[in-house]
Amino acid sequence: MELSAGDTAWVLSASAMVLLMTPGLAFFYGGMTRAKSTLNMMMMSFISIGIVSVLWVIYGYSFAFGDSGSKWIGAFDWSHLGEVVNDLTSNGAPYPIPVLAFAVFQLMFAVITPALISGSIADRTKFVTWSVFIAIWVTIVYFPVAHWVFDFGGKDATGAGWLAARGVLDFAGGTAVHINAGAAGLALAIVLGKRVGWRKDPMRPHNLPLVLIGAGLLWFGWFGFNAGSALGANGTAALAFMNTQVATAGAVAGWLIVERIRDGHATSLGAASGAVAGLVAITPACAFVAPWAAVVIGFIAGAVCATAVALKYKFGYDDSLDVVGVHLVGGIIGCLSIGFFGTKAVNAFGADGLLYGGGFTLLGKQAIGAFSVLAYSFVVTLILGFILDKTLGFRIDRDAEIEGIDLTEHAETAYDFEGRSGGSISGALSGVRTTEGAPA
Amino acid sequence: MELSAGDTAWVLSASAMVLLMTPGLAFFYGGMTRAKSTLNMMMMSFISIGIVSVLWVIYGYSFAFGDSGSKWIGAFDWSHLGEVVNDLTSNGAPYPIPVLAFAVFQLMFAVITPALISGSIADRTKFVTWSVFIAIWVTIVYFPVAHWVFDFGGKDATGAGWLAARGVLDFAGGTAVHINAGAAGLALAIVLGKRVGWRKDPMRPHNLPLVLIGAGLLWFGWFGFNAGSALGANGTAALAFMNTQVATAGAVAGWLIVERIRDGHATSLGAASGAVAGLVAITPACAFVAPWAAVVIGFIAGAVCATAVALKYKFGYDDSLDVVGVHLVGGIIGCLSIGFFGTKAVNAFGADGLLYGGGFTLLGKQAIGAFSVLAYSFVVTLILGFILDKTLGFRIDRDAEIEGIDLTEHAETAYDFEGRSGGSISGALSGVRTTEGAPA
Amino acid sequence: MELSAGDTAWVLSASAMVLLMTPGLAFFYGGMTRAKSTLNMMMMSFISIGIVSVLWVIYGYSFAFGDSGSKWIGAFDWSHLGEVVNDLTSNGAPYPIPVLAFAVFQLMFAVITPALISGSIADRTKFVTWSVFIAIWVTIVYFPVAHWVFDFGGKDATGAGWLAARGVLDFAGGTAVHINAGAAGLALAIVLGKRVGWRKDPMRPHNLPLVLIGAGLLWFGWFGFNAGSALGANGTAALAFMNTQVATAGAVAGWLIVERIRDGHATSLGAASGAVAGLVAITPACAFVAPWAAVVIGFIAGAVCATAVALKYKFGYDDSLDVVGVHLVGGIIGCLSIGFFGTKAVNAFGADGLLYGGGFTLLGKQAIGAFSVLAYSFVVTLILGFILDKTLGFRIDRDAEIEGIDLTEHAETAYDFEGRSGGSISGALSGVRTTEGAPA
Amino acid sequence: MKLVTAIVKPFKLEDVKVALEARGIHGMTVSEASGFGRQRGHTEVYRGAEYTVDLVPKVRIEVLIDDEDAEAVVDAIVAAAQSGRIGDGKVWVIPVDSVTRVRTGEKGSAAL
Amino acid sequence: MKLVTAIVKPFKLEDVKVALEARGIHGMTVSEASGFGRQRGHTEVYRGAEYTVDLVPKVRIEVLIDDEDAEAVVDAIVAAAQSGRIGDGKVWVIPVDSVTRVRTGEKGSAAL
Amino acid sequence: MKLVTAIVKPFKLEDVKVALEARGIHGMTVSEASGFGRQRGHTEVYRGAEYTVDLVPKVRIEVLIDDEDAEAVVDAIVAAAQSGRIGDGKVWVIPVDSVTRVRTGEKGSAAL
Ligand SMILES: Nc1ncnc2c1ncn2[C@@H]1O[C@H](COP(=O)(O)OP(=O)(O)O)[C@@H](O)[C@H]1O
Ligand SMILES: Nc1ncnc2c1ncn2[C@@H]1O[C@H](COP(=O)(O)OP(=O)(O)O)[C@@H](O)[C@H]1O
Ligand SMILES: Nc1ncnc2c1ncn2[C@@H]1O[C@H](COP(=O)(O)OP(=O)(O)O)[C@@H](O)[C@H]1O
Repeated sequence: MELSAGDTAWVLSASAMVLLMTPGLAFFYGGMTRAKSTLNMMMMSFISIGIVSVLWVIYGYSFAFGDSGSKWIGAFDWSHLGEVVNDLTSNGAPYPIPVLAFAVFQLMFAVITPALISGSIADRTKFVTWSVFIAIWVTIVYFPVAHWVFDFGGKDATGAGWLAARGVLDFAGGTAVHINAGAAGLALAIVLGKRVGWRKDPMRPHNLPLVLIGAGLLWFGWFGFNAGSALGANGTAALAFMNTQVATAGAVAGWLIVERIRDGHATSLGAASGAVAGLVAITPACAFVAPWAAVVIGFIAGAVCATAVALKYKFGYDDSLDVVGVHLVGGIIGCLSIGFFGTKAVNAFGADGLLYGGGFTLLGKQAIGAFSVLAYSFVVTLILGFILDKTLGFRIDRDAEIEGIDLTEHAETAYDFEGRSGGSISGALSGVRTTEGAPA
Repeated sequence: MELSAGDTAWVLSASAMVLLMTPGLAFFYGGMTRAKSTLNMMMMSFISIGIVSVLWVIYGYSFAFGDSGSKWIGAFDWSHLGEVVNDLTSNGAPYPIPVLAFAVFQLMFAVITPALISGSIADRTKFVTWSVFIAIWVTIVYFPVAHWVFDFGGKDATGAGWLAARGVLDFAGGTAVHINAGAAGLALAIVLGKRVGWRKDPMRPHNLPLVLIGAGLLWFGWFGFNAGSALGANGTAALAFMNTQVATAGAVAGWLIVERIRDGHATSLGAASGAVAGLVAITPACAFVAPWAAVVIGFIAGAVCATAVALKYKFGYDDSLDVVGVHLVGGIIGCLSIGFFGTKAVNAFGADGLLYGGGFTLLGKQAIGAFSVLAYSFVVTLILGFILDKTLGFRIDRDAEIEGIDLTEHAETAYDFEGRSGGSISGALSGVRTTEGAPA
Repeated sequence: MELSAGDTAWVLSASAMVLLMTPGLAFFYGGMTRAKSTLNMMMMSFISIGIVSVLWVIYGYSFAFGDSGSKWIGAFDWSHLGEVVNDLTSNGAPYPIPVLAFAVFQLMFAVITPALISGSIADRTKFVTWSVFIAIWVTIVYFPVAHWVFDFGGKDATGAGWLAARGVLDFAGGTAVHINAGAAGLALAIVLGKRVGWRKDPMRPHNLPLVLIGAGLLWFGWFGFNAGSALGANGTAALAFMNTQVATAGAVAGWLIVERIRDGHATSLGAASGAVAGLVAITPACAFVAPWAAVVIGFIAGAVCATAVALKYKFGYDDSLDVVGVHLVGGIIGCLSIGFFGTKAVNAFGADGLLYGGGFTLLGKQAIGAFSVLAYSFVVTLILGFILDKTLGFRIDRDAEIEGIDLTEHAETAYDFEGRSGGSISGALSGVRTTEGAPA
Repeated sequence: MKLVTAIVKPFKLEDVKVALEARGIHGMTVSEASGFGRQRGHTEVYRGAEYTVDLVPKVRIEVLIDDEDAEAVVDAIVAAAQSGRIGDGKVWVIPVDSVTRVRTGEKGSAAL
Repeated sequence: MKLVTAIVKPFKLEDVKVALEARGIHGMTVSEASGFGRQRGHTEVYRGAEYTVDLVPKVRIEVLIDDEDAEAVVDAIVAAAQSGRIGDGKVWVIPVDSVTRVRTGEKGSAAL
Repeated sequence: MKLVTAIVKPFKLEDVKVALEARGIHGMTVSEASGFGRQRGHTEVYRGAEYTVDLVPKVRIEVLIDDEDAEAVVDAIVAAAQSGRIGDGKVWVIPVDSVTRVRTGEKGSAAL
């Protein structure tokens, strides 16, 4: 197959956009915490980029997409990313793009998934343990699940993932990314327990413009995530793009209408949250449904997630930034929605859902996809979480939590506006660690 | 026509970039308000994405680009966005890109135009009325005007918009977007009246870094807006891209030099404002003039707009964030500039202006384009505004305005830095609306 | 050669991404200063976009890439950017893209390089002098050096730059951009001298979320910088993209590990700084080494730069935001690393380094490239800096520095959170400069 | 010497300043404060969780003044800051032993 | 009349407020402050440069009160704000000449 | 007991702190304030609209101290904070009825 520069251009652009989602997520989450823990929140995302990218080169890509012949996992060897580049136009079959373009696009998915989890355990997580957690979690949860869902068997179509082979439709990662992260987030919220002062102290977002910056970048990057998953610049990509936009719009409307009716006010946090809920829900469905259906799916996701974020108060787990209410619930809505709205009319590689005369077959497959990933991720994460908690310790101590995790884990504070004009009351330089010399 | 993956890749990338402009605008505007109304300001942009995208699927695309045979408006039916996707490579004739790619690119224009208006009525607008306003305004103003300017008649070249058919040159929306929004902004500023304390209280930007974040994202996204309007990755796009960059640079210089001479200081708000003024002015002209002319157009726009922002003090309307001074004035400068600097030498589809021996013909057409859109938008918006004011009420009450619209319309405040380290004096959790349970 | 829409699409996308790097840098730097000088810091970047873009149209492009037959500099004439657009598909030989696409891509490099320098002279630089400095510096330093490194001689391969002709490998600008800016930064830090209170007053970053926003945008844009330097959407671009991602990840890990061991804490400033160090180091090498080597190069750059930022305390120059420690040191590491890890196995246009049996030849060339640019830039900048200091004055006076440069140079302050809800204690409107009228 | 401290609504600060200047008082120190009293605070809602903020923003104004002027200053502040709505604030007077101007070391009335 | 000023740890503010309300005191003024004392501050590190911040965040609470209630108020605050750890803060009492309610011009106890 | 309150320029805080520590005083409370007085404020310009900010940033330092040390403390602060420029600030002394340490309930000098 000859290399298509057009397809490659789009996949490269899309990859860059997806990379930006992880910082975007850091801002979205970071603005939602209290001012004393915003840096830690953002660091949980940034370190994911660091760790997962390195593992990807070593064995991650191979675990997920290596030719193993197995439907459970790719190859257990090193990623060969040093070799596959030999042929500069070596294609990621069956797509006419360089295999490294495919590998880097997929890497961005592997990076953001653990970052998504971090929202459920804000303000209280030991940074070192979190780093170790990411490394193990992507290895035993994300890489295999990505194989299940995203590996269609390569050139010879053997070794496709079991969900992909079964015909579960998940265009851009509703299962592998969102349900996966949401279920893991629930597990960790249980392992770490509630924050000091939960349901008593004000834990309101400290910087809503930062939340909106994050939401804006996420929305932008998500076009790469969803439309980029076409792995080419074609009609499927355009469909995925349009659906991403209009589902998200529908979800903003859905969330705000619920808020307006229930609370009397439509909020900016609601708009941002609705957008993310819509983006999550349309992710698996974006290339399998018509635009009008995308609006409906988005609207439902917005309205349902606006309500689902209260589940934590009912069941008593402190999912601090609503990873469950948004990503798990939104991901399930999206996966199942294909069972209703899916239609071959818009995508020959899709399938007909309930509304298009396809009966319950597709819905059944989608349910299997959603709940098997949910169950696997939840159980494995719960066990891993408990083990790390007993060994390294997963939670900082109470005093540190009250003083603020930014200070105790990172020796930083996010803001110093005191020196706005003129002097400052913010301390003095007392030493330079990087050199022997004391300050002059 | 066969699908071009390269052209499609560029239009998809450009569409994502244009989407990002609306959050960018939200930050640009949001940083310029006082801290107590920044969320409302940003919400006025975010809700535009929500409402316009949904309408686009239902009838918006059809109103603007439907095959009606009319030069005033597209078809009065539903947008068929569920059908046009059937053929995955269905092309938006005469461009070798999927029609959905064209539809989503144009959607982003429809989204940002009403958002631009919001700057003129900062700090005092009822959010529900604003939402209703957007829905009606895009329907009776934006969709028709987009048809006038951007519809070249499709496959059979019938039903081109009357301005397009007349040879008015507007590459990326100087009329349909900027003059349109600027005129509407003026009308609404008149309808809503002045803010409490105008010309007395300090109404300075509360967060200039946020303004610059917005300006940076706008600049970035505008390459999609302008160069994407080539609807392909070709020499025209490259010309539009270069002109966008250098006109904007010229405008930054123009604005700052005026400030430096007049006020003694070049400001960061001036740099950001100059950039936007330059981007506005080059928008219609970007593919019709040579790069040296783009610098000149940008410089003029920067210098003139730096002065025009004071018109409101002279005429006594509170155009809070200078939608008139920047978008209306900048848009007019840009449209007319083509009458001077336009040349077929750079674009065979363009026309020669005064400086290239084209006489006054082109300038005349450009003036017709600019002022007909100005007049239509101003009059219709004024009437619509007054009707909404008498029925739903368009302005919040005086006390709410003083206390801050974020609190009264959205039940939120933008920042809470008090919990920077240690405790906080910012209240207590008093209830959870989403569930029956009171806090523990 | 026929125009490739796919390659053009990628170069246009990449150009937009690189433009965004300069605002990104503004935020990265702006967040690191004290609150009283953040606007000035950001303005130093924004004005670079303004000035350099205008000069590029007039003579910059010609100086760097004009057909002169000289290996030292391009043509001494005007840039013809008004003429080269005549043929809309006129190609930038030997690449099948419009020459304006090449010209605008290269412009973005010229814009960011002087902006990088500004970090070394934070809080104390006269804005007018800085503007003059940029104009002269790009003319006598950047444009020639870009010719040395990036000009491969055009259609007829005559007049290639002397470093390019010598086989110095610098894929995306380790020498021309980073070493160049780093050396100039060192020179200016010496010219301007230390800030009032250096090594005594707290000069901590006032807004770390802003620093991270900057780092995120830089990372995103850098994919355009590095992978865009392939000037096409192909396997080389994909390799450069992958290497950019994994080297940066490695550098984040490297910096944080050093911090953790040395200071006991991994910091968010460290993560952001590590990312930038990794991006700098991989810039010259990104298309010449295998991904595993990219990880190693990144890791080394992160760890070494984390230590190198202390050099200033040892040698006593106030390189305020570590342009030397990050860009100069990182750039040198990157350039030399090709001498070790370079391999034709990944890129036929590359060369084999020490580890691939190439011996010391390549390493020698790389050293020549790195140190000749370093020396030229340092010496010329030092002389230019001293001349400007003696004539225009390069530094604001002591009182202005203490009061805050934002106020004294730009008549602005970055933040006003006082009006958060209810009133404000932040002054009154006292006049409108743009009109005769006093406030009502 | 007396220290007059006033807690007033933030948007009244400008009026108080003008009123004091009209009485020939050209020095004061201002800071931000939050008040708790009869005036109700407000409610914010984030993702359905309702927060009650019962502290309302106030401005604190402090004026050092000669004993004989204290009452007049209090009256001037009260007149300027009054809106008649709950939450207008309080003004109180405290005896001061001594005042020194840092710049010159002057004491007493001369230091004002 | 007395002015009771308390410097306490920020997270104790809510407890103090509750304690005062329990004693029938429904007015107070709160502001942010930083304390320097026995309680150690903290260290921050930016690119290897170590900053010592020896001021720790505190909240200042001011309550105007009738003379006879002053002692009881002090005791109530101390009881509520005490954590037993260094840095719990100080409470002091100052004599006040007069208090005026801005809204009504009422003076003395009636102004509280 | 006395309460010494000083309004000084922010960049003098460190010097004052050092001067007080040199006199064996290890406790104080600091907060942000804005001053209005002889020292002129500054002008900001946004899109040609000129704002006069006549409040200048200051730092307020409060020190509780035994009666006999008050004067010396005032002198120490004045010496440390003096730059000789307009706007150096004021220091004043107020009588205090009682001081209590929250942690222990100790009163009087023992509470300092
Ligand atoms: N006992 C008090 N001690 C100190 N400050 C008080 C006291 N009571 C009220 N205040 C301050 O005065 C402000 C106004 O008081 P409030 O009771 O709300 O209204 P009003 O004074 O109009 O009756 C409060 O916000 C608070 O800052
Ligand atoms: N002499 C003083 N004058 C004014 N405030 C003081 C004084 N000493 C302590 N403080 C305040 O009281 C707080 C607690 O004092 P500290 O010595 O740390 O602990 P403790 O009161 O438990 O002994 C300080 O942070 C400071 O705000
Ligand atoms: N009468 C006053 N009451 C309270 N604070 C005052 C008074 N006069 C001045 N100040 C404070 O002292 C500061 C310095 O006063 P200013 O008149 O500017 O200079 P100087 O004290 O050097 O004559 C002011 O900014 C203000 O904070």
